[in-house]
Amino acid sequence: MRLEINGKPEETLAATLAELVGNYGLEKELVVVEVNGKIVDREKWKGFELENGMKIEIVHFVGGG
Amino acid sequence: MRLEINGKPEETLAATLAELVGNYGLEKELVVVEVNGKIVDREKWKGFELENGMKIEIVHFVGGG
Amino acid sequence: MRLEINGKPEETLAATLAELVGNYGLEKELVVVEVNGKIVDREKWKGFELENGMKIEIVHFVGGG
Amino acid sequence: MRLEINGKPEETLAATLAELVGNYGLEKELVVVEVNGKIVDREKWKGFELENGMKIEIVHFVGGG
Amino acid sequence: MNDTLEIGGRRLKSRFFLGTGRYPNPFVQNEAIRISKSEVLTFAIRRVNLEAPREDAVLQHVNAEDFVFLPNTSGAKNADEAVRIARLAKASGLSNWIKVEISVNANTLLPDPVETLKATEKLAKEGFVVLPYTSDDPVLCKRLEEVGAAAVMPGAAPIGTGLGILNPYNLSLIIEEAGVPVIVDAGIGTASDVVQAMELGADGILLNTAVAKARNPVKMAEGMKYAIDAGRSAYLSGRIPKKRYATASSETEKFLMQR
Amino acid sequence: MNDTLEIGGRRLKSRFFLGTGRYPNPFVQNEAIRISKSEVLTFAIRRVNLEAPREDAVLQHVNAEDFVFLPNTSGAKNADEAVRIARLAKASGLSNWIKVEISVNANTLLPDPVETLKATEKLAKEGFVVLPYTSDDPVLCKRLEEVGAAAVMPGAAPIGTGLGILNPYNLSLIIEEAGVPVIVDAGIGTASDVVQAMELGADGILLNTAVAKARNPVKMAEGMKYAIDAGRSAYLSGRIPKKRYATASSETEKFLMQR
Amino acid sequence: MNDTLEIGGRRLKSRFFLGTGRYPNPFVQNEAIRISKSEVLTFAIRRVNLEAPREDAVLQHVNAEDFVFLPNTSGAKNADEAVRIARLAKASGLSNWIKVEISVNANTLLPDPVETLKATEKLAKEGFVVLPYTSDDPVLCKRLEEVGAAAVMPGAAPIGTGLGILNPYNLSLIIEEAGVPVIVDAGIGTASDVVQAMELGADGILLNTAVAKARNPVKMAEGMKYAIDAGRSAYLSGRIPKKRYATASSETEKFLMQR
Amino acid sequence: MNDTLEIGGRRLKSRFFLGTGRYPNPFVQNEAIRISKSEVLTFAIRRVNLEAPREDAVLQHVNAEDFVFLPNTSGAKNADEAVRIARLAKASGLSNWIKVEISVNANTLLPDPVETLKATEKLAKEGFVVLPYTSDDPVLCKRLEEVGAAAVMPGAAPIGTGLGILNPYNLSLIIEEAGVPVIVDAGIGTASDVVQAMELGADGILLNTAVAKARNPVKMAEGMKYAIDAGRSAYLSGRIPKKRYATASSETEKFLMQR
Repeated sequence: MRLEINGKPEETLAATLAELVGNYGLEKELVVVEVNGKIVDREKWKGFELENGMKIEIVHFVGGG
Repeated sequence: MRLEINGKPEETLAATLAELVGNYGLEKELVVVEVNGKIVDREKWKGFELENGMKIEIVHFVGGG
Repeated sequence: MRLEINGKPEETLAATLAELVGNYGLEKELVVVEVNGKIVDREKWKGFELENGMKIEIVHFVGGG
Repeated sequence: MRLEINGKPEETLAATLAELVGNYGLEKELVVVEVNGKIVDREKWKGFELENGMKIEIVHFVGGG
Repeated sequence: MNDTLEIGGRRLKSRFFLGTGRYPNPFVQNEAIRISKSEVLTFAIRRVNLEAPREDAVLQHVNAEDFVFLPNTSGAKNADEAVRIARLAKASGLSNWIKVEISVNANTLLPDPVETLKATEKLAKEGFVVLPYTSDDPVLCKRLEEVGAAAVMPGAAPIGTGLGILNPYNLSLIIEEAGVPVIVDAGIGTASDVVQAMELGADGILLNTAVAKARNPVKMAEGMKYAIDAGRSAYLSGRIPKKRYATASSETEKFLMQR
Repeated sequence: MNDTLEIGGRRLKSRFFLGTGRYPNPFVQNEAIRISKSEVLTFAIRRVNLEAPREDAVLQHVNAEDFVFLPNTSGAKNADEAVRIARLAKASGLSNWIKVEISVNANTLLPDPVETLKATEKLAKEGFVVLPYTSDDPVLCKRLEEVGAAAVMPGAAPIGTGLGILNPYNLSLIIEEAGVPVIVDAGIGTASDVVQAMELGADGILLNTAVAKARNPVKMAEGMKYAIDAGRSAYLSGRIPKKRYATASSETEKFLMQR
Repeated sequence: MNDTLEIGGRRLKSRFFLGTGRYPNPFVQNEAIRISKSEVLTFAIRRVNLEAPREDAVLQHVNAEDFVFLPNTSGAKNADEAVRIARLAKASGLSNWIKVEISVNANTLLPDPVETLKATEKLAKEGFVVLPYTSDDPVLCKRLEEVGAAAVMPGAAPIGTGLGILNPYNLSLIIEEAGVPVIVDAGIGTASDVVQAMELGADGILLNTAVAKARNPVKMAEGMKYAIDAGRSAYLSGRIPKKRYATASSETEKFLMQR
Repeated sequence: MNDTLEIGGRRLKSRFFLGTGRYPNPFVQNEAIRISKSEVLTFAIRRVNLEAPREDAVLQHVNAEDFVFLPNTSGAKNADEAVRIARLAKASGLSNWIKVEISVNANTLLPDPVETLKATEKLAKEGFVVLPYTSDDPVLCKRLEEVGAAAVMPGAAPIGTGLGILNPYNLSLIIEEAGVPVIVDAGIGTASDVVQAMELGADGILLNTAVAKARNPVKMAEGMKYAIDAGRSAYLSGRIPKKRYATASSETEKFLMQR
């Protein structure tokens, strides 16, 4: 399935958001996920089914002033 | 007839804007007149009939920075 | 005997510098004494005999910046 | 004859200060001459006879702030 | 030289904009205006005093043909009031120039950025030549230009304080980025403030109190005119760089004491 | 008005003293001198270059009658050397004025207070009109006056740095206490520095590098002349006081929106 | 003494807010944070690098319990983008504080007044504790307070310039009129800048580059901590007035030489 | 760290020299001294008041062992008077340190350069540890070092004015060229003045009025102590350079809105 993740086109076999995040080894990391401009809370990741063409943002805290 | 002129209630016998301005000796002065929030050009003063309760502003240039 | 002490004329019965300083109750204080422009060390006070007209300065530390 | 002129050793055939200055084409220029640390006025140049080893300074005005 | 300034299609020889408030009397005011060689004069719009209708109509003292009139919107507390005053000024037929001046704070009389931006945009669309009095916020000044300001007029300091250029750095940023003339307005105290602004590259200066309330307004007006010329000349002449260590101005050779 | 400056019995119309070093060429120098309207020009004394005796005699380019010549003692490292140079300068018959300039530090060229004081006293006794270049130490400036200086010339900043008035407070103290004219000498970078000094009450300005090394020396000379006039006018006009809070310059009554 | 600062219901002992960007390495960063005694740390929100997902997650280096996290909206060019970033930050569950930072100019990174005002109002309504980074325009700062800012954070100078407090006067006006804490943000270069801001009455300082890019970041963090204490103490102690003339600090009687 | 200061063979942990004049009362003075952690205290020498011989002997309030005493020569109008006072101070057996302070101007109390130089040379030859209070003339400061000063103490501004560092440039030159410690003495008004001096590389600060006459002397003494630490730390840490344009402190990649 084809998604846009963090601005780049990506192919994935993940069926849910949880799987997708897991594929990046981020399930335990402090990341926040946005799908098509809407934030999806962590507890909803498991049940959240991915669809072709979804725009996904996976963000985290970095150094800043 | 009762008007509000420059924020104050005033009694006048003037029938037109031209007469009113004339009563103050301002017909030749560089003044601008607003009636109920709308500017009335000098050439229209003669034909402009006053009505009870009209809000009239007569303004001019003063020193400023 | 007549002396000038700290810029003022003074009468004294003291015969030595030690007595003079003692009369002011300053024997134990941290004061320095100058006679006719020369410093007289504390140990010499006892043997230092006063003479009429001597100019004596008795000074100490005060607050300063 | 050997002189020191403006800090440098110089050989000259000039017998007087006037001749020396003339050799440099400076007789009409606004220069001031010092011999062995003493200023020699222009009118005295003719009569001023040079002697071996004299220290001579020939100075003028230059740009300055 | 013909180092002129153009605003709203009008070419100006003088870079000195002078206000008309607070002079001891009309004679001194006119002398100050004359000696200043200013071509742009600012005014305010007020209600005629109906008890004495002919009084303090400032224009009876100046010859209208010789100047560009720059009425201000002083007294306006928001964009709508400023627009209303601007239209009244324009209706006089004297000028389509307007100085947008919108303030809510009586202590500082500092301009309101949001309302000033709104009024500038609206009046520019209506065809006014708009010169907004603004804070020295470089982003705001750029925004004002984008919505149609014919020039931007950042304040040096609050009106009448005489504190001079409080933030030369911001002023220089504004000038660097501006696509329209930058006129430094308000807060000028004395001639050196004017020179400093012009040296930074300001296109002109608008001041009032510094002249009108000086002990000798006419002489100060003359001083300010010289200051504009001094600052402009210095700006155009390319000043020497600042250096930490000295460089001799006198020749550095042929010293008398050299060996 | 006849606001003139008197030094050593000589009455001067111009308060601008100009140096003659470091110009790109004699033509530019003379143009700068002409436009500056300066009446006092400084020079240095150096050995004639005997390989090319006629060269760089700066005086061939200026008309001696029109100016007061102020030779300096640059190159002197102590009072004796300064006195020697001063006597040579005087012997030229051109001038009995002398700028005492004694420096030991090649980095800063700052004047030596002790030697400057000695040389000033000696030369004043010999009948010179002595204008010492000094630090901005108010006590030293007073001492120089007491030993016979015709004017004192505190530096704004080290020679050629263009750093401007490093210590306006000291300068104002010097002016306040001075019984002789105070000429600010050295360190000027641009027109605003000149105006600031004149506003503080300085009687005149001596500068060189700021004009000679500007990108356009002639235009900068003109700017500096305007700056002297601007600063002097402002000083004489009585500037407005600085205030923390604003005061409207436009009329504060009869607002359109008043109820 | 318990001279604490309260923002958004949280009581802070330290008035030093520290940024987490640009340190040479995490160890130095943590040492600087530790010695600074800061309780508020700022962060940015960025996309995870999917090529190296675990990298530069700054939080793995700091103990979350000990601090208030203040994420910023850097990268936002308008209010909508800022709001979007703020919601993502809040969704992390770490903090409902947000530093609104909206810039369109890459040269200056100065905040956009209009968009900053919009974003602050929207986010405050959504229940965020909003600390907007703003220009030092006193009117704008008051507006930000009125739309719900928990504190206002005027810049001393543009981010990373180290130019210090460009306009102490404006800062003092902002502080004087503020009904919420004033945190000076951005442009700090060294300890004296911090002390100056605190002496003017600022409630706190937010800085990053001045520590992170100092030659010795840890020692500079310590210096900044002392600077906060120094400035706050001086502010609370009531400094002596500035006077033009001297007053002896030593006793002025009983001089040895008195007659 | 052991960043100590050595003067006259004595190693000092504190760089804060405190004066003992003008405190509201001895208790406040001792509290201020205690919290300041100063190791060097200044005093004046005066005639005992023979009407009340035991009064205001300041030393009865401080524990002599804990401090280095630095008596001053205040009241001296020339070198001879200063030498006389210095000898009396030394004869007390408390200290062979002396602060040379020679002033003739009652308005400014500024030091006389010539007499200060004379007295410093004479006293250094007699074996005193001489710390002259001097103007900020870099040439004079170097001269004082050459004649034997153990440290030089240029004034920031006249005594008791609180005007702060009037000429940071001169101070930095003095520090740059000094072969002995530079202690900034007099004119300090508040903590930021202290930090500025220390950031310029001053080795220490001597102040009195700024603490003694603050509304809260004890708290101000604490603030000054922090200021010394802040300025010294910043000086040692290598501040960031000042830049005209901004540099982001937050990461400049992986922006959310990037395409």
